[in-house]
This record gives sequence, structure tokens and C-alpha cells, in this order.
Amino acid sequence: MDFAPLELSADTHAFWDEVRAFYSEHLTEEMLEKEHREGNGFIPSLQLAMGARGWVFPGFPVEEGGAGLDPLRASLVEYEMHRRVGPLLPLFGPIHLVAATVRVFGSDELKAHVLPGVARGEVLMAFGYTEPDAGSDAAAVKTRAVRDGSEWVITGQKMFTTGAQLCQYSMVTARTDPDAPKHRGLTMFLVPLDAEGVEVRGIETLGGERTNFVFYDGVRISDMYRLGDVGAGWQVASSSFAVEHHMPNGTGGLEPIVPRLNEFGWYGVLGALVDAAVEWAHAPRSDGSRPIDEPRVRDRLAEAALDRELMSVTPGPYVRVSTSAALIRDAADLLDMVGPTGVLPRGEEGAPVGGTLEWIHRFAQGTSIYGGTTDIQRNLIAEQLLGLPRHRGVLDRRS
Amino acid sequence: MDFAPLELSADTHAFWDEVRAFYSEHLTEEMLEKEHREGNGFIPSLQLAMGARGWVFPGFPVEEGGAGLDPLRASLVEYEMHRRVGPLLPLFGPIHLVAATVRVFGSDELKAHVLPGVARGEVLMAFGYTEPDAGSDAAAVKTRAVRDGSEWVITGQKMFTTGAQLCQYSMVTARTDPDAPKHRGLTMFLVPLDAEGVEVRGIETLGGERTNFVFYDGVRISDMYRLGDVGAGWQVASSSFAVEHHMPNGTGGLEPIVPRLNEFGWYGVLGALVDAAVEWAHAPRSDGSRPIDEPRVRDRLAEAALDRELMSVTPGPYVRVSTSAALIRDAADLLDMVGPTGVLPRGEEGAPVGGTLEWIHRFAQGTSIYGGTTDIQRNLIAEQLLGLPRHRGVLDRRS
Amino acid sequence: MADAELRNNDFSLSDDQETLRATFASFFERESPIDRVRSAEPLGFDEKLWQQLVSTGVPTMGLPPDRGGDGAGLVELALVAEQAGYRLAPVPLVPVVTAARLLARCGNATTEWLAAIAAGTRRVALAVHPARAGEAQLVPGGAVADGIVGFVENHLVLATRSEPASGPRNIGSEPLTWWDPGDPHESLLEVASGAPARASFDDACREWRLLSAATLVGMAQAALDLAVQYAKDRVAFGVPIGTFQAIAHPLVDVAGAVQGARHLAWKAAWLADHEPEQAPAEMEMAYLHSCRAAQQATAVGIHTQGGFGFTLESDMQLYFRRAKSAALLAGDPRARLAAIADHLYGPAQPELTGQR
Amino acid sequence: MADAELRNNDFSLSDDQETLRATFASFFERESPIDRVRSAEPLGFDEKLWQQLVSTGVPTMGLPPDRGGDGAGLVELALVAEQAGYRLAPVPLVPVVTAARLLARCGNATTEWLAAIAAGTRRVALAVHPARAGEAQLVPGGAVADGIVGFVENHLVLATRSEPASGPRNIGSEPLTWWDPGDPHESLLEVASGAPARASFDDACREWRLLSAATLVGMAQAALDLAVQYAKDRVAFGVPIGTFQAIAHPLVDVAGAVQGARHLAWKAAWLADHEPEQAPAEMEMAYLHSCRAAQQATAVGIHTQGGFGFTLESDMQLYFRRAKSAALLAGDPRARLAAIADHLYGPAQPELTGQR
Repeated sequence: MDFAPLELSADTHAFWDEVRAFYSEHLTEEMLEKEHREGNGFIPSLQLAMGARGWVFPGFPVEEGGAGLDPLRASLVEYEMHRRVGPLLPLFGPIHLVAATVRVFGSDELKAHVLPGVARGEVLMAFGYTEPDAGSDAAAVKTRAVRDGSEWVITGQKMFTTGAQLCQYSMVTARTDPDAPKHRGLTMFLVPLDAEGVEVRGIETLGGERTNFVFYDGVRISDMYRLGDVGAGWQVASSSFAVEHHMPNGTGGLEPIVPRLNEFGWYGVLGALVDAAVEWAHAPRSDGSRPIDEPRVRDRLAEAALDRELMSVTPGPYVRVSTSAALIRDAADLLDMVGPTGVLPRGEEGAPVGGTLEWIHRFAQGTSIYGGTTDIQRNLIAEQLLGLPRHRGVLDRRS
Repeated sequence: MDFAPLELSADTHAFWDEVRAFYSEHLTEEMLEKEHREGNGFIPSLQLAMGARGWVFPGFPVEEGGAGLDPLRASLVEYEMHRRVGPLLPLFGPIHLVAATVRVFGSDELKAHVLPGVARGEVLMAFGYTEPDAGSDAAAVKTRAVRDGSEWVITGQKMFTTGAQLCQYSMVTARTDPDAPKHRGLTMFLVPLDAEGVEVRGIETLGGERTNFVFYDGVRISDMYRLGDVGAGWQVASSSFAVEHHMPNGTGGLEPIVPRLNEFGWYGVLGALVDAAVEWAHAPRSDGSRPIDEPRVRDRLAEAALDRELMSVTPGPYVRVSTSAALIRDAADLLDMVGPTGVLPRGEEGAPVGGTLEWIHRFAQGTSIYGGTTDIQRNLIAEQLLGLPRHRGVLDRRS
Repeated sequence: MADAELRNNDFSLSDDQETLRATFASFFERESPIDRVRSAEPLGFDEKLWQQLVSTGVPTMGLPPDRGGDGAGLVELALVAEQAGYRLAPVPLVPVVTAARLLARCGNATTEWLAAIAAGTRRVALAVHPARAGEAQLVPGGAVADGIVGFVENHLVLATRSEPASGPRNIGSEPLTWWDPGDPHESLLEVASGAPARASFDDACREWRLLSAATLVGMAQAALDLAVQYAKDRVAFGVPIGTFQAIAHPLVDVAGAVQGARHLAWKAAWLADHEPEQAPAEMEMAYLHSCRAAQQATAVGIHTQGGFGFTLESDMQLYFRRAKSAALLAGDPRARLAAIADHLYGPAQPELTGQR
Repeated sequence: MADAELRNNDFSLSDDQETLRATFASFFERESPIDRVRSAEPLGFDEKLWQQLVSTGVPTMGLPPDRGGDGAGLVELALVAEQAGYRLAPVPLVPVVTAARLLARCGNATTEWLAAIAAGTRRVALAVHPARAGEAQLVPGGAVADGIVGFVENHLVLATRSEPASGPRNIGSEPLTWWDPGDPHESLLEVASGAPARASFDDACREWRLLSAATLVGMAQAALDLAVQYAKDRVAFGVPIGTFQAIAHPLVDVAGAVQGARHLAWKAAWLADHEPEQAPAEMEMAYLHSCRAAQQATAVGIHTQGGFGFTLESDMQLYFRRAKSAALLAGDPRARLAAIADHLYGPAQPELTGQR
């Protein structure tokens, strides 16, 4: 058991300063503001600047395009991005998960073709599992892939391919054997989004993030882009689900060493929420009074601070469900607390704390959905951690 | 729409005074205290006194043992018992539901044999559906009834036959055709509890109510005691469920005309909870301060008062689920509010408001279970009122 | 609310009330379809729809006959407001109705305004917090109002401004405006003052909250209906998702909360119409619970619809955003608890607790 | 807790800590089976078990070596307390440990008491609220204590009484007693006074709450385990009830709450041992959340077990009752929020808000 302040060497302190300076330059308020307005999920210039330092995969060896940082320094790179609530896709992981999947399941040829560019920040990749009729039931894929010599022809439609408008690739499940059982007829591909027949159409979300429909109309790709065996798409997807659900991003599976880092980066959003509320509470009103001196405000800040601390110590599998519930509850309550001006969004004059509370209140609703709903998560925890018998609704999920 | 104070005639006022005087005599503090201590569920002397006035079924015609009261007066009889949180079984209805079932499904002979005594308050009746392995899944009955000439021989075990230690009869589901589908092989009986082979064994509950195991060991009863057709036991039970879930007791299905009367009588308990908390809050402490003057107390009393008012206007099918949730939530919070002395039960010196809050906190936990769990209730509401497809778990319930 | 008082508990509607409700259910279904609601964003106002509403007489039906109205009560207004909420009608119905009713109680200085409101040539809005020069507040409906009724340092005023109002963007897409009675562009006409003015203002704010509650009930019902429909239609794992308890049970709880909210609002409106001295606690309860029910209904609605529910293509977000803004404009909803306690238990006597 | 401070976040136990935990898990499993717990009701005390515990040295292991202890920290005590809670051990472990630690900080006047506690011939308990003559309070463990340590009008005292203590019945079946320092049967020995005494007393009360939190974590875990087992075994509609989301999902939420509560308690204990000035907010958080988690776990546990869970035959009620009493004895759990806010944001300056 150890909760002591980290002992940082002078070198590490200097590195930390460098990280801060880096973000001051490459993740400015203006860029955050623009990102918030447009909701792209990536800031390409930031990605390139990180790539130039090996910080896309900070803990990876230099030979693999990383920076070879020790776990602490690698965490500091992420920590400072979380503190700034940077662009959501690097924060919340898809690109790392796709890269991890390519690393495990891609051919050497594909890895050589793709990964160096990812590490340089030049190549961006997206998740493309979900279809209009395959959300929680992720294996209900209708997109088809038909073999044609050394190529595959892909036809179908995906949605929630977040970041596709900026990405070079999307990881796509497709049905290659329509006669096999639901989970056995799938194959995974990494589809180049500049291929002919790909069309990306944006969808806006309540949280302000842009996501996309991606239409695949007879898209021809080389077999090189296959990830894993033909028919093994569900196993490949499941292993990336496992990564998605249990691993902090980028640090390669290490436990987060700073409490602010926690799964899915939502913990950082919870922290930003509490910080914003505390800031609001300390600002004097026109009559000189401060909300922080009122019991109703103090109790609610204490509740939210308790939630934040609790989420920082709650172990992996539970924290996603708990953090989502805490975000939804606390964002609603803290926005109530500020009263009428709480209706003003970021960028509008008079918005309390720059509209942060209002934004997080909207954003929070998505946290019970993204990456598999919290209902599905609870099913999995009940079965895998509590040992309860499998819920009937997911009987067919892995049959 | 009409929420005006009831216009009471001088006669009705006089009647109301009579009702109050009646309870002052027949439901004294000492009797309530004893009932609370022993948890019998019935106070036989009260039942007899009510029977003598026709008040067991106050709205029924005098010929049927009732008092022929108009709905308002019949309600006043109940209202005053609710205000006093009288013995739980007359309040919460089993005897009325059994009587209603006998009235609908019993032979003329049985009705003549049983109902006059019930109306006189001499005969008490209990529910006996539940078995150790048949709770929410109420049709999973193992108790057997085998025909032998004009008699039936009943063997099996029931539990949660509340009041059996004082009752002359229990309404029992038994399997008469073990080869028929689960819901089709049941028959309903009204079993005399003084028959040979009946053994009643008490079980105490967290709420303080006593309930019972009842063992039936080759109990012989006449076919007269059958309720409904052979094999129709599930239909008979369902119709009494319907009564249990939708009808205020005793007023014969009339909408409650006073808000304090609501399904299952739990509304009265919620009212008693709020009243007790308000009383506590107004009592000065030794330093002269009063809890009612503190924001943390005021907010919580307001929350509870809102719940109470809300439950008084929430329509029938929803109110049971909502009231149970409100009772569990508010009892926990209001007991917290009183602090350390909240641990003291009724009868212990220093217990706040005579221990009412502490008792209701325990009692509340049973309200999500008694009469079918709130989970089953939500399943039924989802299907019957929202029109959602039937939950798989209850697929076989009425198949 | 007296403890042992026996009251009727009858929520049935009269024939006239049923007709009113059905008429406006049809009216808003026809005239406020969801694409019209969307195209009225971000301001949240459709002038043509307002004029159609004026032609029904609704904005002034709650005025006394001698002030140009039909003498309709809050019960009737609540029935209409619920239907407007169900269809998210982009019109400032509640602000205009409550401000006009307040003006009608303030003598004859405002007669011409009432006539103009009835004719559809002017609109008024209510500043729902006591005002002070130098302190701007957000006024619901203010961005499309020709005058704002507010309570400024002991005076009830009707304010008009020489410059067009600007409406800040807001989550509810409501036609809000900033209003500061000390702004040099404002002309203030005093219409009442002193304690009676304050009492009238407080009544009007409560009416505004009550009719907001009714609007929120409509929103909550619509969100529930959308979610239930989705849960029936959407198939996952081979069955409609409504078969899963994790989907169905929260919807049952929402349904109970919405039904309760509707009845609370009706009862509060009835009490305000018939026994105003008994009404305030019930009105505050109705408002607070409606805020909660609508937020619960729309948040559960989004979750029920899953990924789709979180996109702007789903209509659920329209309800979600408006439910939150309606809950915020009166100030922290939880502060209503203090008001409820004041009405039920009398004001706190903090001097008694000074020594603790 | 400083905002940008980076700390380790390592919840692994050392080998010694693992051994300690395993040892006391076995000890309480063996020596505090549920029938022994039941037969110790209603007083909630088993003298033989206490003497067994004394022979392990646990009651005084948290004293400094120069006061007869092993210098164990709150982390170690929390690990033991959790196991005691898991088995509902009918012994006043937390009261004695915290009162003894407080006495050990108060000079040599109490040396003989500490020796007697270590020998099992005497027990002390802590009065966890500031006391005043004429105001009786309930003291946890007091019914089986030979002395009560309390803070009376600026003095820390060790009180002994000439008459045997009486223990009121209570929902937690805890050996409580009423204590009034002004009672003529009480002899008060002053052991410290003034601000340092008050600070030591406040520390002791926080320790008592922290170890109560650990006890509550054990109770919550036990209730969860009982409920999960029931959900696996109990069949309804042809399947184990744990297959139903309405049963399974609340258990998942309980599991998350319990795991979080355990880690909060550990971290708070570690901070109190290593950086006491950083600990108070974390200790209050741990206590409040443990109260909630244990109440949630036991209420969900009863509901999971259905009718059986509501009978006294189910062990769940033993946990349910104790979880509530442990949450009440420190006073309204929600009042902890004010303490958390004080530690995080400094005391309120209400004079600034006087004019509102």
C-alpha cells in the first residue's frame, strides 16, 4: 500500500515541465475552443507534434515509433492531456486500441505499412464496429465482405465511426460467412478510408462530438488489410473489447500511477466538473457573497468531491459503470446549483466557468452508452466477476 | 377535478366522532403497543368489536354482515384505522381478499358456512400461496391435493401464511394434476386450520410482524372447501392478485376518496413516518434549539412531505412500486437525521418519537417484497400498461 | 394540506376540460410538428405559430372577462401548457400568459397592452426573479417580448426598451434575453408598488412555475412515449430491447413519476384556482417534481435509445435540453425545498439555533 | 489531496498485511460463527471471544511499543476491523482500540489502565461526541466497558462509575450505554485539557469513524456475498434469479460501492498513518461512503433474498441492523458532508452571506 507523493527526480521534473510547455504550445485554449466547437475528436497538428516526439505511444520503444519513456513519464504525457480535457479520441483510446489490435492480429506487411505512420501522428485510425442495427448486440453485423482472389469486396454501412472524417483507416467487422452462426461468420478488416466506394457522413451528438455514418459500397481492399483469421472476427473484436474495458490507454496495460488517470478518461471529465463547480463557488457575487459559504453549496461540492475521490480508488472493472453514474448524477446536480445562467453554453457571455458544467452535463449522457452500454457492462460484471449465471439476453452473444 | 374539503353533514360528523370513540376504546395505545411487540397482525378483540358493528365490511349490505355504510362513512372507518397504523392484516387486506375470493368462487354452502362469521369478526382468514420454493414464481407450487371421494387430502408446506396462528382458515393453492402444465394443474382451497394434520410454526420478521410456516400433513377436507374449478387454481389466484394489486381494501373497489387511503395501506405508513419526523423536528433540544430551524432538517422534511403528497396523487398501478421506494429511501434518511438515538427501538427510553422512525425503517424493507416483489410488479406494469413485450423471465408465468 | 383534513381526490376532467385538452393536443400535433420545432432553433420562436395561437385566444383566455379574457383558470391553462410541452411548441406561451395575468391585476394603466397581446401585436414576458439595477437576469420569452414585467426594488414595472433585444444561445433553445432594469435603454412604467405588488409578483412567479411544471409534464410524457416506442421496435440479441429489465424497469419508474407529476400539477392548479391560500406548497412541489420527472424521463430516454439517442438526429435531445433549461430558469430546483418547508412549517427561527 | 499533486495509487498489501488479514479472517470465521453472533444478542457481547481476541494482542497492537503495544498503524487495524465486521464479531473492538490509543497519548496517568486492557481485565470505550453534564449520550461499547473516555467541557476525562452500566436495547445489538458525565455515580479522572486535548479527542473520533468504516466494509462484503450466493442458488421461473437483470444489476452496483469503500478506507488509514495532516477529508469520505455502501448492500441483500430475506431466520437482517446502527452512532451521516467541505475548502465565512 502506498499513496505517498511521487518522488520525482530533477530530471523527471524537468521532463514534466517540458510536457507542460509542449501542451501550452500545441494544445492552446484556442485549439481547445475550436475542437470543442467542431467536435472532431482529433487535433491533427497536435497528433503530429506528439508523433514527432514519439508521444503517440510514449511508453513504446523508440524502434517502434515510441519514446521509450518509463511508465511515470509516459503517464505524465497523458496526465497533462487529461487535465486539459484534450481532444477526445486520443484521450479515450480508439486509436490505441486499433493500433494494439493491428499489432496483435495484423500481418507483418500490414504492421510495417501502417504503424510507423500512426506513431508519427500522420495516420489516424477509427473504430468501425457499430451498425444501425448492431449496437449492444455487436455481433449482429450485416456488412458483407466477399473474397475475390487476393482482394475483398466490402459492402455495408457502419455508424458511430467517430473520427472517420480525419482518419486514414477504420477497423471494420464484416460478415464473410452468412451461413455460419452469428458469431462465427465474421472477419475483421482495417479498411483504408480513401478507397473507392467509401463515403463518410457526419452525425452530430448531444455532447458536441461529431461522429459518422460510413458507407462501404463495393469497396475493394487487399487481403493484407485482414486482421486475424477469416471467421475469427468476433475473437479479434472481443480482444479489443477486453482492452477497451480494462486497460488505461497508452501506458500499455500498466495500472495508472496517478489517480487522475482512470479508465476511459471519464475520470478526467469528472475532475473537470468538480474543479469548475469549486471555481464557481468561490467567485463572489455582485453583493460580495460567495456560494462556497452556503450550506447547500458546500454539501453538494462535498458530494461531488467524494465521488471524484471514490472513482479514483475504485478498481478497474467497476469504475466505468460507477463513473458514468456519478458523472450523470453530479453534472445534473451541480448545473442545478448554479441556477439560471447554467443554461448558457461555452462561448456565450455570462456562461458560468466558461460553460464547462453545461457541456459536461450533456457529455455525461453519452458515457453510459459509448463503448458498450453500462447495461451490457453490468451483465458482464455480474457474470465474470460475481459469478452469476449469464443473463438470458446475452446468451447468444458468445454462443 | 375536485379537491375540495369534503362537505360533511352533521350526521356524518357525528358518525366520524363515533368512529374515533370506537377506536379510542377498542384500539388503545396499550393494544397497539402489544400488537407491535407481538406482531400478530390481528387484534381479535378489535375484530370482534368491528364485527359487532358490521365494520369488518363497512360498505356491504347489512344482510351480508356489513354495516350498509355509504362510501364516505366506510372510508372513515378505514381512515381512522390507518391514522393509527392499526393491526397490519386488516389494514393491508388479506382477510378482505380471501373473503372476496370466497364470495366469487366459493359454493353457496361454503359462503353460508364461512362468511357470516368473518363479518362478525369471529372468523379470520389468511393467504397461503407462498412456498419455500414458490415466491415470485407463485405457480411453482409443490403442495399436493389428492381427491378421495368427496374429500381432498392435502400434503405440503406453505410459508408466509401471515396470521395463521389466529386464523380459522387459510386459502391454499395445491397441485391437483402433476402432469398438467405448471399453471393448469392447480386448484384453490380454503383449508380449515383446525383440521388434523395442520401445524403452524411462527417465523419472525425484520419488521416485527410474525408470519408462519404452515405444514399440511395428509390434511383431509371436504370438497366444499374448494374455491373454483379443479385445475383453475391459477385463475382464482390471479383474480385475487388483481384485487390485491389494484383495489383499496374494504371499500369494495371504490376509488379512495381521502388521499391518505391508498393501496396496501403503505401510504398510511409513509404518513406516519413524515408525521413522526416533523414531531421530532419541532421538539426543542436541551439547549433550546429546534431541528426544524436548521436547513438540513427542513430540506429533508420537505423531501419527505413531497413524497407523501406525490404518493397520494399517483394513480393505482404505479403507487405501490413508488411508495415502497419512497418508504425505503425516506425512512433511511429521516432516521439518519435524528442521529444516535435513532438506534433505540419502540419501548426503549429515549427513543425519538417513541421509536416510530426506527420501526418504519425496518418495516419499509418488506414493502418491496410483500404481495409480490416490486420487480414482478414492474414486469407487469411494463407489459400491461406500457405495452412492452413480455419479459423473458415471466414468459412461463401465464403460459 | 391540513393534517387531518379530508378532501376529495378526483382527477377526472369535465367534458369542457376534455375538449380543451383534445383540441390543443390536435392543434399542437398539427401545427408544431418536430421539423417546425427544429427549424425554429436556436431562437425557439415561430411567429406564425404564435399568431395561430393568438387566433385561438389562448394567450389571454386566462384573463378576467373584464380585462378581455375568458376567465379561464390555471387548470385550463395547465392542460394547454402540457400539450404545448408535449410538442415543444416554439412559442412563449407560459411567459406571456403569466405576465399578462399579472398586468391584469394591476389596474388600468396596462389596458392597451392587454388588448395588444390579445390582438397578437405585442407580447410581454415575466422576469421571474426580483430585479435590481446593475444586475442582469435572464428572462424567459424576453427575446421575443415587447415588454418585460418585473419587480424592481419594491415596484412592479413594465419595461420597454429602445433597442432590439438580443437572445443568448442557450441549451433550451428558448427565446431568452438579458434584462437589467438599470440599462439606459430601458423605460420603466410603474404599475404597482409596495407589499401588494410584491405579493402579486410572487403569485405570478408561482403561476409561471406551475405552468412550467405542466409544460415539463408534457415533455416528460413525450420523452417516455418516444422511449417506449423505441424499446418496442429496436431488436437486440434477437428480441425487442423492451424485454430486458434493465430497459423496461427504468421506463416503468419514469411512467410513475410522470403520472404523479401530472396529478400534482393538476391538483396545485385546482387549489390555486379555488383555494389560493392552500396552494403554494402544492405549487412548489409540483414544480420541483416536474423538473425531476422531466430530467429523469429524458435521461432515461437517451439511454434507452443508446447511441442513436445521443445523436442530434434523435428528437430525444430536443426534450432533454429543454427539460434542463426549464428546470434552471427559476433558479436551483433544490432551493424549492426551502420554499416547501416555509409553507408547511413556517419560516425558520434561526435565532433559536444560534448557539449551536 | 492537493489538486495537481501526484501520488502513488498502490492498494497492494505487503506480505505481513496479507498474513494479518488472512489470520484474522480465519480467526473470526472460526471463533465468530453466526450462531455465536446470534446467541450474543441482544447485548452484542461475548466475553469468551473478547478474551480470545485479547490473547491475540489485537486490542492493544495499535499502541506505541513504549505503551505496551506493537506500534501497528490504522492500516493494520482496519484490516482486522474489516474481518471482524465480516463476521459480526460480538466484541467492542473499535471502541476499545480507539479509546486505548487516545489514553496512550495522554501521559502516564493511564498506564495501569493500558496494562489492564492488554491483560483483558478491563475495557475502555470512547464517548464519540463532546459531552456536557446533564446531557446523556450513547457510548458504543460502553455497556461492557469499565471506563469511558470522553471530552467534557474542555477536559479529556476517564470516567468510571460506581454502579453497573445498563445497556439499552438497540437495532445494532451493540453494547451501548447511556453516559452523562454529570451523573453522581461517575468519577471523572482528568487526563488532559485544553486545545491539545480537544485535538486528541477529535483525532480519536476520526479514528473511531475510520475503523467503523472498515467494519462496515466487512459487513457490506458479507451481505453482498450472501446475496450473490442466494441469487445463484434460488430458482424462479426455471432459472436462477441471478439471471434477471433486476436482481443482478443492483448487486453489481453494490460490488462497485463495496470495492470503492474498501479502498477509500485503506487510503484514509494509510494517510492517517503517514501524513496525518492530509488525512481528515479522506477519513470523513471513507466513513460516509462506507455507511452508504453497507446500507445499500444490506437493503439490496434483503430484497434479493425476497421473503426469506425479511425473516429473522436470514442472517441478512443481522447485517442490515448493524449497518444502520454503525451509521447512526456518529450522528447524522449526512453531516459528514459539512466536515468534508470544511477540510477541503476551509470553514464557511457566513458573514459574507449575511445580507442574502
